[in-house]
Amino acid sequence: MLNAIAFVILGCAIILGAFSVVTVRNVMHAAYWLLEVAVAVAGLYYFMSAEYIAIMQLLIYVGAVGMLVIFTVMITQRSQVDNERPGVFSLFAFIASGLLFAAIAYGVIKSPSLVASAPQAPMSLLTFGQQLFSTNGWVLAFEIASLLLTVALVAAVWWTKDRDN
Amino acid sequence: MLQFHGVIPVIFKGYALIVPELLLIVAALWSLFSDRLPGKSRGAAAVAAFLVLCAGLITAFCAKGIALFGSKLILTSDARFGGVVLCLLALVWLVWTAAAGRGRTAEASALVCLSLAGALLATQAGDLIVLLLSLELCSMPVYVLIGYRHSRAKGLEGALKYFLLSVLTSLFMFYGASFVFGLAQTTSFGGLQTLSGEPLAIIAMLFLLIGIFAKMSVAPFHFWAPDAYEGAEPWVVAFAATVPKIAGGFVLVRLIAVLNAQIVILRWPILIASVLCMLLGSLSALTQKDIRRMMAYGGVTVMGYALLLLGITDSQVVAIGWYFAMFFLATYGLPTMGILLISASEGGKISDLAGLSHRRPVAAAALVVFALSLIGIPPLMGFFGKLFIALAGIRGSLIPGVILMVVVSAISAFYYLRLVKAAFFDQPQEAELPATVPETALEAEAETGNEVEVEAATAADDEPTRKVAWGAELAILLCAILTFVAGPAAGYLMTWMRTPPY
Amino acid sequence: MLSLIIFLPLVGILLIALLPKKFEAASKWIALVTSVADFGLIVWLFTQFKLGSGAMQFVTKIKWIPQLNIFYHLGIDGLSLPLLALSTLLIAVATVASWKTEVKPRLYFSMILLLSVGLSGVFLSLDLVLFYLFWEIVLIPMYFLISQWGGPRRQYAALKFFLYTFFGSVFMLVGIAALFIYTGSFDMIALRQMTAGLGSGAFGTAAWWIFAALALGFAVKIPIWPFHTWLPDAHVEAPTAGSALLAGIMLKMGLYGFLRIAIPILPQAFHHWQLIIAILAVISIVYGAAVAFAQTDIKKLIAYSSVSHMGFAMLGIAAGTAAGFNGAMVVAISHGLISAMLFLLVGVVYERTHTREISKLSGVAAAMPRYAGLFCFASFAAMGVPLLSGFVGEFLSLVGAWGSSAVPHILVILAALGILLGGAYMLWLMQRFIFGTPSPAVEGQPEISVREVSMIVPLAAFVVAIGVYWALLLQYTDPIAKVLQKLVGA
Amino acid sequence: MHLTVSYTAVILLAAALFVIGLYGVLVRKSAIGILMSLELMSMAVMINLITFGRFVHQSPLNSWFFTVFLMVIVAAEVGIGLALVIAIYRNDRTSEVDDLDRLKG
Amino acid sequence: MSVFFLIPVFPALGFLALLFLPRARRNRLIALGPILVGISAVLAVVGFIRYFPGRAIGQSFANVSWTLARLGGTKLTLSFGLDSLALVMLTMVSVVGLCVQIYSLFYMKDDERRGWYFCVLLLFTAAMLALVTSGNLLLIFAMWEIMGVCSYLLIGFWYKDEAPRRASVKAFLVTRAGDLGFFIALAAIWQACGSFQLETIIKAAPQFSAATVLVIGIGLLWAAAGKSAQLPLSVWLPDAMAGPTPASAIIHAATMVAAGIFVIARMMPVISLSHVALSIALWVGIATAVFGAFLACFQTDIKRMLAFSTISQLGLMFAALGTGAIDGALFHLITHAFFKSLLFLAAGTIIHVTGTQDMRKMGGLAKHMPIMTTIFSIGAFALAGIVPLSGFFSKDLILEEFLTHGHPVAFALALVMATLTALYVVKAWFTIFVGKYRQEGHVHEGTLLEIIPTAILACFTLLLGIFNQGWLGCLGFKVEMPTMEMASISTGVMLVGATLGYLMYRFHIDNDWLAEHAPGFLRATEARLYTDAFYEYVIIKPYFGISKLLWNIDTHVIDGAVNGVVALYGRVTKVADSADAHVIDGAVNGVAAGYKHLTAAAWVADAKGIDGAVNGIGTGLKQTSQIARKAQAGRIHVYQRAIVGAVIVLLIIVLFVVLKGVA
Repeated sequence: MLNAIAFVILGCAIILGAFSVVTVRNVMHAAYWLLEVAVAVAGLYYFMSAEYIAIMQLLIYVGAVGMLVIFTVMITQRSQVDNERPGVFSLFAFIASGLLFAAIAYGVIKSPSLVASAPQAPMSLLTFGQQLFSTNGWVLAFEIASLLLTVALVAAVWWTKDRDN
Repeated sequence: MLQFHGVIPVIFKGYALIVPELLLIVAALWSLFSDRLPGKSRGAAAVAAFLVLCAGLITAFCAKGIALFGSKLILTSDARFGGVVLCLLALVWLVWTAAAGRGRTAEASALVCLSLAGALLATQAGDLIVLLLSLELCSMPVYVLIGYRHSRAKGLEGALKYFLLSVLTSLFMFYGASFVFGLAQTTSFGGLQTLSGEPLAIIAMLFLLIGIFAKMSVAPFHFWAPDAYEGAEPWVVAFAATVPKIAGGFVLVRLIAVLNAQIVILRWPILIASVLCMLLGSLSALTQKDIRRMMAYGGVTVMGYALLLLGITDSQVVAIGWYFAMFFLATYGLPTMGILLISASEGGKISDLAGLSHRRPVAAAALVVFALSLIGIPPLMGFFGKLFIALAGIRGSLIPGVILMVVVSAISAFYYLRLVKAAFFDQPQEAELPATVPETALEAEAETGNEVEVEAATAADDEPTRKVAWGAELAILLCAILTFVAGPAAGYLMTWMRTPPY
Repeated sequence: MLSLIIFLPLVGILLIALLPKKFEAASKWIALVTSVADFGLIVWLFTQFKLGSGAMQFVTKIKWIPQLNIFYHLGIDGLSLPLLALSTLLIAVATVASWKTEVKPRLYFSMILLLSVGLSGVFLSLDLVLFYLFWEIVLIPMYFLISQWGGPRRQYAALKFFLYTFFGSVFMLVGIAALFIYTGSFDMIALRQMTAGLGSGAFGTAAWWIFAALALGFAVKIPIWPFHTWLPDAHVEAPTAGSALLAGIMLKMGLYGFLRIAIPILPQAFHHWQLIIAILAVISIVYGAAVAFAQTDIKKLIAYSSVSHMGFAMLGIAAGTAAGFNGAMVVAISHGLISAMLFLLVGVVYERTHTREISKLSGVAAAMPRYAGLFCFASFAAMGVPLLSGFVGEFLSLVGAWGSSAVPHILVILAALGILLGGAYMLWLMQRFIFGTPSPAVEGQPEISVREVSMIVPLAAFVVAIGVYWALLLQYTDPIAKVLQKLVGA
Repeated sequence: MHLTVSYTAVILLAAALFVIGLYGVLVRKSAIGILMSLELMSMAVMINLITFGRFVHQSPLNSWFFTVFLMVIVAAEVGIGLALVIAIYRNDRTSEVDDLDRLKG
Repeated sequence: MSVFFLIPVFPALGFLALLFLPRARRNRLIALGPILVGISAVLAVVGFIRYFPGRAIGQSFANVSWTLARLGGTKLTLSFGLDSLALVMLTMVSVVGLCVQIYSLFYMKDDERRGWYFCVLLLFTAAMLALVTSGNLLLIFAMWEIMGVCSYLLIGFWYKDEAPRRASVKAFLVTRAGDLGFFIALAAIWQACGSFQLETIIKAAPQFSAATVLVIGIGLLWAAAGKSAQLPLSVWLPDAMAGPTPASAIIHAATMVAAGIFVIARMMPVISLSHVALSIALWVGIATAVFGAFLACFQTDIKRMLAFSTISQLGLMFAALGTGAIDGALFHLITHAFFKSLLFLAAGTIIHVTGTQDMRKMGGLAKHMPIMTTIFSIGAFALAGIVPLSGFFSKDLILEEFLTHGHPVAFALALVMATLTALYVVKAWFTIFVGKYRQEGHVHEGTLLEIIPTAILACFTLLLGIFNQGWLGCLGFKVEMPTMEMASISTGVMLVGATLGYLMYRFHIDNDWLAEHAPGFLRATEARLYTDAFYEYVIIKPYFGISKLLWNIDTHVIDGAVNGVVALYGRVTKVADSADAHVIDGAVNGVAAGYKHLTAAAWVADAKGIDGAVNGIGTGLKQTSQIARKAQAGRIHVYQRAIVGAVIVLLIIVLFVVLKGVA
């Protein structure tokens, strides 16, 4: 059951973090804030009794994605000045996002079918694993995911090779 | 309604019906490791072509109305038709690359095979997650292909633009998908039909639609296409402009068929998108000087025609509209690929085509067939596509749309015929014309083998190669023949797709 | 069998395409052999053809696009058989006529064979979409023939020809689509019962403008008076063989359209339009004859004479009586033969003197007596002298028109005046062109060669045969005329 | 579960996160900045999924799968994106998006 | 099928035989002509003797018919029928034809295209013979027009010089103008009784409606007027003299011009049903008779004089038909055929000998060519109507018919015509044969080939005169001797004319005299009372103008209008001549599936209309296309904003639709 207080703290962390990722001038600081948001989200998952997902979140977002981003920022950081370039505040973007949020919020609040269901039985990771690899389950998706990652691998290798005839 | 209820959920122990995808994976792997394997990168493309051919044949003959993987993959007859068309396109592309590919094309053929696998899965997907995954698998390789010559700044810039915009729209799609998943409580298409018409569901479906529109480069979301294609090389664009778009098209039709009940409200965005497509696409293409950009806008216009049909709500005609849209999307692929493959060895600009009829008469003849088919001159399939759209449109009370289509196709005649005009009637600028250019395919045969001048891809823009291998001519000829034959065979193809009678 | 007739020339085109550049000259032999073979098939067809029955024969019906019930539906009857024979004969004659083309002969002869495919397709198809498909196919080779091998202003003429017929065919497509919407079928024969079944009411008013749309498409092709301005330019600028084919057979596609599609399918609508068509026809006759009189270029004169002769055919159709329909069909065939002969003969002189200005040519009889003889024969046939086919067509059309209740007698008298005016410009042409003292351009020109005579003789033979023994043609067209008359119920 | 309404709050939180990410994409000038904003948007989607799985559906199983596979997709995209940025950087020494406007018209 | 139906076949075979031969061999075989016509002449005479007692006109001894085709179910048959009228005409035509053929052997012996001349002459004879025996109106019309073509070819035989060319065109067009009437009559007959057989038409005639009968009557009269050179359409005959004289002899004296009268006679049972038609025939006939005779008096050219005399004689026959009785007209037709062809052939010899056609240059020929003079005199006096000769009897019969059918005015005018005829005959006779020869050079007698045919014709003229009762009476002709007072009136009138003629000759009251005393009058006669002028300025000149006007309309107005419609914009903006513009022009022309290369000058100059129009569309599209391309600014941010903007807009639309509940 969700503990209200935990939700409030984590919510603020996420919103604050996201806001600063977007607005802070120095890209490196933005990366740090991104890590912070990722951790907060992982916490949120934990509280929604999705421990496994929380761990995956930490692994992927903080471990892989975060590190990669920081790594790339360091490589492409030509000079301190570049990072300091002032982020421009665009009115259009703000209004557009606001409208979008309003539309989604309206939809969520008005929707009748999003009613809370009965309390769920605790789900064991075993069924998740079995389902993942049963032919009726998600093995196909798993294979496609693997192909996706191969493509990413090929792309990364190809673009970073020096000789390219 | 697509025959979902009619599908026999055969629990298929074996993997027979996803063998095509497996073959493609094998082809990709072969190309990746082709340095050590015989025939280097060109051999890889040839092997890939052979495997794609087998995949195409398998999909053509054995996939019939079967649900696999717990109905995650539903192989209806129209998905089968889409699969065959996509395999054909990839086959032509691979044969051309095998024959005339310049520089290191191993990675390119690998990526193409993977992208094709993604496309096949997407058209057969019966589950939301599988759909999203396959769409991503289909479009990711294309980011790389666009930026294939990473020494060319324009290529990378195109790739970046394509990447960012495509990821943005995919995220919209994911967000929409999450809500749809939330409301329908299941990810399988069968379950999605229970979606209610409440505002949240509509918004979610709209986001889903926007994602797919971006994949199909439909008008308001097509901005990436012209820049991306201009950055890339024509032979890459040949693939990028056809397979992912057609896969997106088939997915869109399948989604609309699934969400048929609620789609009535979404009819408006579809029609608006269709009108925007037709206007923006044709007008921008009119004054283009680069063939790739022109084909990009051409593609946008074609999507506009197809969307017109999907906007029909008159219950009696709506099912037929889907099948006609699918048929039309399939028919537009071959000519576009043909034109781009021809321009691949001539240089991207229209002016580079000058005097083609003297240098490569076979290619020139093929160009005429492609152009006439895209315009819609009777004997070729473009005409039948447009005829179906006209008839279905009139029947589905979309007469203003049909009139716009006729006007736009008249405008499209302008820029497609400019290619023919350049090929037949303009004199090439530079006086010297290599005498050795084979006059007819037969004489080319007499040339010694198909030695290809391997030319280091210099930083300069892709200047035309003088010596065109017979293999490339053969690929283009194959493409032209398919376009020519598909016209009269329209009826057979439609029955093969099990289109409901009128 | 019928598909073989249509697609045999495609084999020829394939052979020509595979010819290497060195053997380019052989392409004309291939074209000749294919077209003669095609004509042979038609002759065989004549022997197998059952006379007297108005029904379709040798029908082949294969499902093509079942979703829209479009069928690959071919059939032949008394109306299309003579026209088909005429088209294959003219294609063969055109091949012989263009024996000396040096510029891109392979493309030239494949275009002629493609034209033959289109024409046979038009005359044999019984499915509206198939008919429209072949109708458009015919447009492309003719455009290339004019724009590639034509005279000085060929681009403009070719463009005008394309745009006129293109717009005409767009209207026709609208008509066909509308018919489909109301009846759900494209089959010409089935449509006759369907439209009859629908009767008046909603379909009545719609039938009125559907007929107008179809008629406009055909009128541009015939050509009837206000839509004819493309004809003189196209004729003058087309190469000899091209204009012989254009006048010889392509104008008949419009007539065929009326007799096969517009009238039998929409007879009630035809009643509304009967008088207007008759008026336009008579205007075409008199207008064509008058303007021909003022021409200085022989080909333009003959072109305008075609407008006038086609006016007779349209008058026959507008009459709606059996004699009228017979007359229209006979005029179609006889004008095809006669105008092809005239154009080929003008081509002979043009090849020698490279000018068609009447002022520069005179006294041909002195220089080339045999040529003059043939030209006089052709001119007399054009004037409608009895014992030649021209007279049969015009006579039947006029007799038919007089007997029809829809056509006022004053119009028929005006049309008869057209015959006189026809005689006037032909004689005026003969007087200046054939007789008189030889002009410098004509002086010492070689006599007409055997090849050129071999072109004219078959046509002349048919002209005399039809002129003397009317039943040669009427036995085929009369059953059709009877059926049409019953349908129209004039 | 006293805060029954609370899960919609989580959905709204996710929506806010999504919208902020979108704002970031539009505002940020450097390619990496945009990528980071895209990450935010993907996190929003995942929060959405998990919340539905937890509170609306009978069993959270499907949502977990959905989330896992989404993570894979996002990871792949980040991989490609950063490789692209680095490649562009090696060519032009810049990763500022606004300088890349050679292709137009 | 009796052998007599072969009569027209022999000359036709001759025509076909000569037609396909090259010129040299054809010139050698000209003897074929007289032989074949001779055979048919013999057959005709045998036929005449065999069926001598004969039956009334219309009952045919033998006929053969065959179906030409089926027309809307009803059978279209053609047929040949031999009745007494046909027999008489057969003999007349074949005998005259034979004489002309023999004469032509001499006349054309040194012309290098004589083969072609005989070929056409054979065709003409065949056509006339077929027309005479045909029992079907359609076949008659076919032969009718074939003869028109032959007359065109023969008149225009010497095509090198201007006069024959113009005359042949004029002759053919005027006769074809007449044929229109025949066309309309045929159409009316087909509508009325669905067949062209003479028997069925005549049987069904009473049931015809008054309008149909009127149309048929006027149609046939108009056709006959064209063929037999009656007044409105008589202009072509005088000019037709430009052709070779023997051709004129048979065509413009005996047969073709007689065909008109023959057809009216054949169709008399139908025409007589409408009194309007009969009265038209009467008055047109009488007017033409007087007109012809009057003009003949002032002709200096011998052939032209004979031409006008033919016109007046035909006018007389036409008037005779106008009374409703065909016997007088037919009898006069036959006698006229003989003596007029005789006169023409003799005139041919005279012209050949003297080398000129102008009578004023001749004179005193009697002394040099006694035989020809006697032959010519027989013909001339028969024409004038002197007692023992056939001309007198046939003219008297017609005069009686006028009286018996109560046409006194016509009778009086006929007498005037008779006097004028006698006047110009005697005047001509004296100028040619009496006095001294006004030219130098020697005048010799006609050769044998000239004398035999003319002698035969002279015998027939005499024979018909003397034995007309016995010979014609039996063949269904009601012919009786002229009453005494009729004979005396006509002889009296003839004598008056003769003396006047002699006086004019004696005191040289000829054209020169007229020049001083009555120049206006002279000009009028020379201009043939302005009939030619009438056609020239009222019909031909305006027609030239109209056709030029229509052609201008065609090229500028209709074409311009059509191009105008294609041009969406009214005024065409001058297209900026940038490379793009050429691309657009190329593209726009490209719409016509490929287009050699922009031949700018010639093409633009000519096609202001269509080119301007199409450029108009081109400019419009180009400008919109520029705007569309602006959207593609190239920077990513613009694209992203565009996408998000699009999403927002679509969202708003969809929500708006959902809220309003509009499906």
